[in-house]
Amino acid sequence: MTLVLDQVSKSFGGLAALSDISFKVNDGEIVGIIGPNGAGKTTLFNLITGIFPPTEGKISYHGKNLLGLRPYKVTALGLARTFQNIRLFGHMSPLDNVMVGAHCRTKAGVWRGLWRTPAQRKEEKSTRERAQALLQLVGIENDTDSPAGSLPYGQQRRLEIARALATEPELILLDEPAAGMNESETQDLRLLIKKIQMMGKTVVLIEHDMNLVMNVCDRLVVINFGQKIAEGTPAEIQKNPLVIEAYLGREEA
Amino acid sequence: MFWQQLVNGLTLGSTYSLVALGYTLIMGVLNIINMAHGEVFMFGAFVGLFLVNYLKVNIFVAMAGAMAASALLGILLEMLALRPLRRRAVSDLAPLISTIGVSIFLENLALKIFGPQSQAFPAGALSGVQLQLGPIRITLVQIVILGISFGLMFVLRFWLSKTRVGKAIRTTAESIETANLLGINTNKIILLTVALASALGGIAGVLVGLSINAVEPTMGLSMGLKGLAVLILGGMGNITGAMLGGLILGIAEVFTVAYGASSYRDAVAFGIIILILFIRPQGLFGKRQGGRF
Amino acid sequence: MKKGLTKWLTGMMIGTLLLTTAGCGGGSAPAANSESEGAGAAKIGVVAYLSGGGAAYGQSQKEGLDLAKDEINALGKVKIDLVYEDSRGNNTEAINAVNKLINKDNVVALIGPTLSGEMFASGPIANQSEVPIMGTSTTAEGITDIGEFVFRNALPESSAVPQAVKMAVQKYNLKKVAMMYSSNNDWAVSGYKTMAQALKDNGVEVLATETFADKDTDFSAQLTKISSLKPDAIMVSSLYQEAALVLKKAREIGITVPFVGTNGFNSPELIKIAGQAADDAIVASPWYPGKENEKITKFVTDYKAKYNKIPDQFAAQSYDALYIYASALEKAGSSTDRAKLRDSLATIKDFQGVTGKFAFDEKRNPLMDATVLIVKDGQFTELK
Amino acid sequence: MDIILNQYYLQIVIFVLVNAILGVSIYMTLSTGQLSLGNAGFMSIGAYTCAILTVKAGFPVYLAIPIGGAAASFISLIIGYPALRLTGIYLAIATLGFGEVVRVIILNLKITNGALGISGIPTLGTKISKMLSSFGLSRFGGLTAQQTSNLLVLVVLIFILAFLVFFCTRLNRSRVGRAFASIKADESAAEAMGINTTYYKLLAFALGAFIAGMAGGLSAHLTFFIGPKDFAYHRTVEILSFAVLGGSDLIIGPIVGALLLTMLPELLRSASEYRLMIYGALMVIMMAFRPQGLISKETVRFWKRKLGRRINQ
Repeated sequence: MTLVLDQVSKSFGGLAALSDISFKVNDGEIVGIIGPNGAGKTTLFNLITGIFPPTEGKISYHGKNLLGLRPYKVTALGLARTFQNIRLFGHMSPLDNVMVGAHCRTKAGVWRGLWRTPAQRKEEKSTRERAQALLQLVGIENDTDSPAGSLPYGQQRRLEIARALATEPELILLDEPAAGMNESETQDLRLLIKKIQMMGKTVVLIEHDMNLVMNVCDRLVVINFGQKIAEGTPAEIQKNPLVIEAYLGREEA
Repeated sequence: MFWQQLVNGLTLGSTYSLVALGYTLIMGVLNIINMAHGEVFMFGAFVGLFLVNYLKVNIFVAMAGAMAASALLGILLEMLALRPLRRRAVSDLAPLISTIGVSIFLENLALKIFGPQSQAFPAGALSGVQLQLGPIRITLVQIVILGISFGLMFVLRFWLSKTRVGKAIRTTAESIETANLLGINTNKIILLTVALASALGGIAGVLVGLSINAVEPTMGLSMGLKGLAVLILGGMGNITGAMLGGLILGIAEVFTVAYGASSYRDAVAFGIIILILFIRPQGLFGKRQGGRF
Repeated sequence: MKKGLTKWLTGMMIGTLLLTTAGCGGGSAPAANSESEGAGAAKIGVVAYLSGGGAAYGQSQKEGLDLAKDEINALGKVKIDLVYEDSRGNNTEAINAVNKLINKDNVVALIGPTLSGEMFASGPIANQSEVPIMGTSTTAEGITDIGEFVFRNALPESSAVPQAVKMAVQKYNLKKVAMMYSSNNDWAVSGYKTMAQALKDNGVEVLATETFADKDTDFSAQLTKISSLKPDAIMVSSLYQEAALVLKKAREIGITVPFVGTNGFNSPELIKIAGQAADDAIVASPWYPGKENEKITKFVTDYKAKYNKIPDQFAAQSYDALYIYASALEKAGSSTDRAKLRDSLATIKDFQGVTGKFAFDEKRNPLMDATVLIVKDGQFTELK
Repeated sequence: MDIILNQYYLQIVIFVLVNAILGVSIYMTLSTGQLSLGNAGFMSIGAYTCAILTVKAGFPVYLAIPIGGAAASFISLIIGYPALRLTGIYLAIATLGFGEVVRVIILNLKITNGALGISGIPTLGTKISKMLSSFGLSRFGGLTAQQTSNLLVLVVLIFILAFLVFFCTRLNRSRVGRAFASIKADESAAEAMGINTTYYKLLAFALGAFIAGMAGGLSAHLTFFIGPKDFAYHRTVEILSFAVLGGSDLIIGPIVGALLLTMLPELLRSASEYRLMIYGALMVIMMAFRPQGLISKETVRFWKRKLGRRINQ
């Protein structure tokens, strides 16, 4: 069992952002988390990655309790993420952005970096090659002169995924990767997510683009006003009355 | 002895509060620490001195003149140093560095114009009279300072909460962009705030100049750093915090000298800056800033 | 990539070096050792604290020196021209000023710098370059130990303060006193140490020692604490600005005992700021404008005519310093030979200056007698 | 050749190099986006530790200077750990407060001799020439003792500065440098990418303090005397102005800033009372019109492209 959320809730002061959320994510699955804006989806990601602790409930990953772990420790455990509003390292080149992702997988410190020891040079070469491979995977050619901040929007989204993949995660959390993408870019994204699954990784996806979600995800979790109202395969969810009401509202009887 | 030291602490503290009010106002609205406020305070003192010594003006008119001159200096400061920074997305350190530059400029300008000598208000201007209340001895000027600083605090609080302009200032304090959207001419409001804060610095300059009777160009730096400590102690941008913070710092310094070692007096103000920022960054009365995300 | 880095790095280094030397080389052609300056005029460099917080002291020194220069050149026995450099009371800049005067302006001797700290920093450079340097206001201990070429005509605290303390102890028969000094000013701290020693020699008990900092303006806490101990007198070591404020505050909270001060007290500014509160302030100083001596009265009248204020001890001691150099130059007979000037300086005996009879001892410190003064209704008068 | 040997210019170049090293110290902390105004405090710790070791304990200079740096670095860890929760102006003000507290402590300690400071510090030059003469090569050509010692000091300082530039360039291209740059760009995103931001911010803080401490030790041995007054608020502002004028994107920025601002007083010797006014005005103008400083990534890229085009034309 990869990721287990057990009765997790989070409130900021009086406002209950999430209450009593429990669901599991199995290895190799693609799980979609959907729900109207402000339902608490990104808050859920922030709880999982340790940005702030839940008010109640437990989150475990491969049986290991995530509560109290600093975000970088969560990432080291193999749980990478992207952000709803892109947070790339704007002034650094695309290649450097991805190489930063490999940070927790490499060891060279100040001393080895300074004298360029053989071990450091080898590690640097392999990080560079792996980063280039990831850039090809997400379809960005690396021209070091233009900083990441000046790339077109779609490419920045994909660069963020490449950077997350550089941390060699087993589970990757994508926060609205398709936001602001046109038809063909969303199509490429679908193929990319499938490729990531083929690499044996588990994907948890927050997304509003329904036809992307419906045909890429194995299972869905629906959250509305901070509560889990449904869970199941895309087919079941489409027919679930609670979900329809949450999205389309009830006809006036 | 304890009561006299307490009074000493309060009078010293009230001068710090008066200086800190100007800091807090700018910090509250623009989220900027105006490092040049100490120098505006010094300029106010010199203008007051000039009016009293050369134009033989009565002390209260001199105070008004000092407030006007400092307000003008504040407007210049805002137009030249702060406004250009808002035009482009610059890090929040830029105003700090820019106002440090202004403070050096003003200190040396004052050294050039007024000369390095420390000058004094003539004896007659208010400072001589002394009152004896039981064991405590307090001069009239110190009472005036206590009165004016508390008075200004209430006036400021009332003005900010009740009047239309006050509300406009507080909306700009929340966020300049939204205030703009709501049709508030934020540039005018910011200019007004800086002018008001500098006027407060001006009157503080005259009053402190009267009570210590030594006005010289380098007094801006030490008073400025003390005002900064009060700003942080009281809570960034919190007016009551500035008032009480000033009194607390004054008493802490006096009691360090009276009961501890007088040579560690300066360490009190800076020690407070470090301790408060570590333990309670929002200060004693400030509200918690937003979380990391 | 490796080659690119080292090439770029060395390029940068050479660039910085050339930039700096070219930058300052362009300033003015360095007259290395040429004899080209004015016919026989001795060029003396002056390093003084002319701008910044303590500029008042540097400026009175300049005024004293200018007055002396005009008089000496009028006499015609020796011609002197002065080159001023501002050290802003900062050690690094004092070093740069001394270096410039020695190596670029090629001066034969130096006067200054104003603060003892600056002398400790720049004195060794003058000494190594074998150029005589005379401090006129550097009273800290150990200044002349820097080297053979370092002189001073500022009466060190160690001779003036004990006279003031002895006189005060006898006159007011002091048993218990309190002490105050400015702890971040090297001049004040060494004055305090000498004063404490003098008190011990006279068997006077020190009830409390309070400190403050230069530019402090509030002394209420220290003075309230001291007044509760009821001392017979208060000994203060600081510059006149803070000393005046201490006096004012003390009189304000009802302390009437006499004050004894170190050199810092001895300036007309003390009376100007403290006003009436300065009464009963005692200080020993070599300079006393009120003394009946035609050399002093002439100096005071000329100074007042030129700068319309009474000369303070900084002006007086610089004035004398230039006259000492003038007589040494006369004896040495050359206006460019630094070593000869140093030797003739060391042998100056019974020189009669505005600060009284003067001679250098073997350690190049001044042997002067100090008069003990007391402020009485706004005037420094001699304490008999 | 005569210009090089003239002691006045030699001394200025030496002060330029010491200030350039200080510029590198503030660049180091700025490389993680942290503005520390405590560099004058670390410099004073380094200067006093080093001076006390050489004057009172008779340590050799080449040992005392690194120890001074290490002492400053050690104390930066103690103050740094709690300070790192702060960012932006709060960190700047806290470190400014730290610098002033260090000054007050130095004023009151017996060993640091309070306001009297420590005098009679043996000059770097004499120490080095004594060391060299023990190896038998005491006098080069016709130079006087003064000139040889100054030239030797110049060579040592150039070597130290060159090593620091080499250190920073190598660091920037390594994993640690990337971690610094990512923290500077977006600290929370860097942490989400698996970087222990506290560790790396502390590392940058300690490296900056080490360099400032070493610069303190060096300057102590150049001015024979150090006192608390030399490391007060104005010194911090001076170091800051190097980075502000030169720009803090690249290592060359603060060095050029230090070069220009140390030369300014000598070029303006005649109008020296206006000099500080010009400093102040310069900082305001730089912040208003070129906050990234004279030399930034764009300038380097612009020149590379310009020069590149001319070379292959």
